Amino acid sequence: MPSLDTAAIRSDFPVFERLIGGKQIHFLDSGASSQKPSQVLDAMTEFAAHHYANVHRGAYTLSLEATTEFERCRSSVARFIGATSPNEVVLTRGATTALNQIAFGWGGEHLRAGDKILLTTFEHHANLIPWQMVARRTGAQLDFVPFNEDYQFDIDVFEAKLDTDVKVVAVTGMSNVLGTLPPLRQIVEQSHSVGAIVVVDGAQLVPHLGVDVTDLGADFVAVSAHKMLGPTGIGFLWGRMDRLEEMEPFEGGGEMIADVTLESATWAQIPHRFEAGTPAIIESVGLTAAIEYLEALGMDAVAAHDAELTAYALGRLADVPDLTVYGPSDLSKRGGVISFTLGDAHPHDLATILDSEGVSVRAGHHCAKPLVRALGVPATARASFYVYNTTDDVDALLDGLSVAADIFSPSRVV
Amino acid sequence: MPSLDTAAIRSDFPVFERLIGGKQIHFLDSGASSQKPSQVLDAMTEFAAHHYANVHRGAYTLSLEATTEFERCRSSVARFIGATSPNEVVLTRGATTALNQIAFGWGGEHLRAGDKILLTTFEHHANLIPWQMVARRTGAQLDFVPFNEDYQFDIDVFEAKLDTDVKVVAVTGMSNVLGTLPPLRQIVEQSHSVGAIVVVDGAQLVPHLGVDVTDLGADFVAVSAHKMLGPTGIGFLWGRMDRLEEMEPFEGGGEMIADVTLESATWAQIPHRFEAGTPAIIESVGLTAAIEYLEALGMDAVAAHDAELTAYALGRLADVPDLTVYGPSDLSKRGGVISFTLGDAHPHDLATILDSEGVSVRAGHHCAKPLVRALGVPATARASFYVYNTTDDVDALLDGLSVAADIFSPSRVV
Amino acid sequence: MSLEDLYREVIIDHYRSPRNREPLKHADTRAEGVNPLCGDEVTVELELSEDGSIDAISVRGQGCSISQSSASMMSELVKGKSRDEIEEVVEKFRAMMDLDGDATDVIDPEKPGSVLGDIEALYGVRKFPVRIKCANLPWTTLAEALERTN
Amino acid sequence: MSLEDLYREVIIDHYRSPRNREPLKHADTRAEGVNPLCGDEVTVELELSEDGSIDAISVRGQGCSISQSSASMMSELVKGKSRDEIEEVVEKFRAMMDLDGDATDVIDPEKPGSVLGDIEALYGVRKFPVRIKCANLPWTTLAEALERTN
Ligand SMILES: Cc1ncc(COP(=O)(O)O)c(C=O)c1O
Ligand SMILES: Cc1ncc(COP(=O)(O)O)c(C=O)c1O
Repeated sequence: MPSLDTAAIRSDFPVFERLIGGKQIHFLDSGASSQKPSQVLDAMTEFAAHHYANVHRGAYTLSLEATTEFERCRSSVARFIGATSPNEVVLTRGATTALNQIAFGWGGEHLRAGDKILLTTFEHHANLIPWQMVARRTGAQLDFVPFNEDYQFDIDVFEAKLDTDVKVVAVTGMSNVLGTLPPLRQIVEQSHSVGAIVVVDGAQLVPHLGVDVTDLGADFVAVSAHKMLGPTGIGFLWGRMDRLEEMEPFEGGGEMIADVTLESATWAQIPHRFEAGTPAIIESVGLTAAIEYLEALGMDAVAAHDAELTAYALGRLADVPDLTVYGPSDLSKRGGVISFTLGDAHPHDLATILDSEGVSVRAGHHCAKPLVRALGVPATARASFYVYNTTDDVDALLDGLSVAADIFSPSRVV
Repeated sequence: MPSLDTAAIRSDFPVFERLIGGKQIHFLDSGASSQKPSQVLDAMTEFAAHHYANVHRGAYTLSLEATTEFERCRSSVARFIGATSPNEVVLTRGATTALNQIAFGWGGEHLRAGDKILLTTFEHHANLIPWQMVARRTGAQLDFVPFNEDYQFDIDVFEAKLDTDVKVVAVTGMSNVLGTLPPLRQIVEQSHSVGAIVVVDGAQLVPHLGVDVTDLGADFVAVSAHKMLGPTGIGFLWGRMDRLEEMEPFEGGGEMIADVTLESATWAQIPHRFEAGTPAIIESVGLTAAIEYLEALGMDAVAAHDAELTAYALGRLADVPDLTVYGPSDLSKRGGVISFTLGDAHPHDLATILDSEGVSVRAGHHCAKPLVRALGVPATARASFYVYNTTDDVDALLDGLSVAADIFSPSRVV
Repeated sequence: MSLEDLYREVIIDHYRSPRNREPLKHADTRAEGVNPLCGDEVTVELELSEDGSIDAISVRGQGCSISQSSASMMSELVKGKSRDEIEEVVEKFRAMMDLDGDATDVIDPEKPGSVLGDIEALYGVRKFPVRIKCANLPWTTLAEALERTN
Repeated sequence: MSLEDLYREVIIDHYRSPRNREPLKHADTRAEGVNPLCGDEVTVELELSEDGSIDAISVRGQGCSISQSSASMMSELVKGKSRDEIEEVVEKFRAMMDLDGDATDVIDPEKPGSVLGDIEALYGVRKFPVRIKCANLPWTTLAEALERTN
């Protein structure tokens, strides 16, 4: 029995009403960003049309309504990720900003020359470049855990590299290229045992498998709304309260202060001190609606649906000649992201050919250049799944790949 | 003849259909954030419903459509502010983030111990606290130009303080508390003559009076969309190309790199190097629509309308006993923001009483604590105008103030 | 007289002529409270007897009529009271301002002032939820001052 | 044969068997081009005669069939040409790829290949605007290499 009623779900997503070049849209790029259900769009429009004002400090009705909605988003996030308090949730521009806030605001304050920051070789640039910048500023050293021969997090190397010099372990919850799911629980436990904090890049993990941050026990988690049916322009950072207390604000401005003189300022309480300026108010309403949509489906069902499609797709892709998949063969160690190449066809060509068949996949380095270089290819094509995808979409992908295989078949060489 | 057809304009703003407590909404808090016309909301919804995908790097149709719309926002901003090229426009989360990017990305790189940063005493915290943070980091000194007896930028003090130690002059284009319009042209000219760059906080200026950045000749300008009929979650930073070249990225992440290895990265071309991560894509469509709406009205007419209402309001407020207005009496030196206090009634009480009469004003320190302290009051109430306001709104404010005056009249003391 | 009228007169009176404002020379405990959202401030100082009852109280601060009248009325209400009595009053005030509850369990709208005295005027603040924090500020500050003696 | 079919065969051929790939021993100028959005790379090296005509050309790189076939076809097209002739070809190619213009001013869809030869196969790329930058990359790199000799 399928985990999700995809027909009902698809009817919530207006994009699927559309035909492009006479063809249905087979959207297989949710790893880059998901489509939006009308529940999310309607909630934002209704709010912006009739209840909008700037939040906080306003003593009038609209402002109170807006503040209530904004804080409801914080509570919804807290509930969705199992935080012990909404105060542990900082609303940010997205996962990238959240990771920069953590790297600069915590790492920039607490790292010293000689300290080590342990990452993986398959991090998204968002969980790599901020640490490179902070390492340069503080004199800390970067080190990396690679993937093993099955594209899994290499736990042996991790254990070998983990020592008391390691102050930060920053790791993706799910690779946006390989689909790899590192063993977070074990990573958290072992990292804490040497006194290192654990930063989880939850940009892929949380939309697809959910998280219980309290149960997981990590120190920080970063997430974007736009990959989980929500709007662009908003995301969140969860931090355990004691870690948030150790973090300095990354941006200065309005709403983040307790007192200000011309020369200096003191910070507001957590989480407000990390939210300088007018926040993404309208977007917060969309994020709440997205969370409610996912909660109604149930994150277990969402994860199971991803897993079913992934298994089906990997099964069919295994039969395509010259096709290489980059990612764990152990299905329990991977999420619904499939990177592949087809013979000597360049992934950009694949994406273009697939697009003319109505299939949307991404091609390139997926903001993980060191990883793609380590794979020994200039780029990969990537198909990724979400709640509105069906085996039809996978079949369309396979049909598109056979068109591509035909165009790039050796027999066509003049 | 009135500058704007406010009846037609008001019909574009769904919020005015609403009654609160049986009363019409007299929204006088556009200085904090403006209401949104249905043109902006509809454009965002239509885009998000049928044309959405992540931008850049996508080789398929939806992604191309989204990228085209996103870059059209950049071009629209460039046209709206008279930039010489869309490449001078960095799309940010808002004015606060833009100012932090400038302070840390330019100031953090180029300021040294002994250098001076010259601000005014009436900056919004967004143009004060980032400079305090950067001063602490670099050893540069802050100095301040006060307002004079008519609440105008004190040009004499400015000239006295401006010397070759001053490397940055960061000044609001229009005070969000006093309405004061500093003489930007003169400030730019004199600052440049000592080799200082000029950063303009355009958060109030640009929505209400517009700007021609090329003509003005400043180095950086920061603006939020939500104060100019646009959505939350987006704003922009304009920089002259040679200054942008001197600026370091403030955040690391995807889309802002040219090449990345595990150890280091090189930056993408300007403006992309300043736009780490997934940007505010849906919001960019709303910002374009907001700009088109304002352009259709004409910024001269918008400014004239603000000025008419301000003159009318100041005229009527002058007759209210015990009412004090904080801001220039010279109407050519001020914009459409009126801060006031009424006798010993606390501004928060005023805001609450006015709200129950349907009038929305803000009360507090307006994120300008040093200024409000300098005014010698704990807070002010503030009414601010925009394209949808009419003299009716001002009349309702005056009616509300007479209710407040009655409640706080000495005769009511038991 | 409606509660709303009561609200207005009593509140303005306590706002203009706050009671118990004189600093205490020999305070046993003190606390400062700030409402970060609006900037209102309240300082509470207490002189306590052996058994913990409040012999003398000083409340000072700045802010809106709600926070400042609440401080003044609170000071009148708790002065001379025993620890148990204070706890009871604090609990009743909390219940009166709790939007999730029904204040009429605590106070009697037909007989305003019969349970908590003047401070029932703040009942009207329930209609302005954004201001409830103002009304509560002196009370949370009092609680903090008392906690410090434990 | 439709232009789209032409696109496919010629492009795959040049992608698989790129012409003029050997590095030049005595290049007078060179330039490297990168498309930051997709990562495609092209290197152009030139040997020029006194009068500025291209005696020898090497194009190498990595990327999609569009950028790499464009490089290969470009190298065939400009080799041996004078500065003026190159300018003319560059201008025609630019016009062919310009979505704001009408490419049929430049090339004749009835007689594919009659104006610019094989490279007219890239006409089909107009249907995929996001890929036009790929087709243009070798050309902008060539322009940069030539500019460096001025
Ligand atoms: C694993 C991972 N981390 C971080 C990010 C960055 O997220 P955003 O671009 O929304 O800030 C992404 C999305 O591209 C991602 O897939
Ligand atoms: C003068 C001024 N500068 C900066 C800001 C900050 O803008 P935002 O909160 O949209 O980032 C504001 C708005 O509150 C303002 O009025």
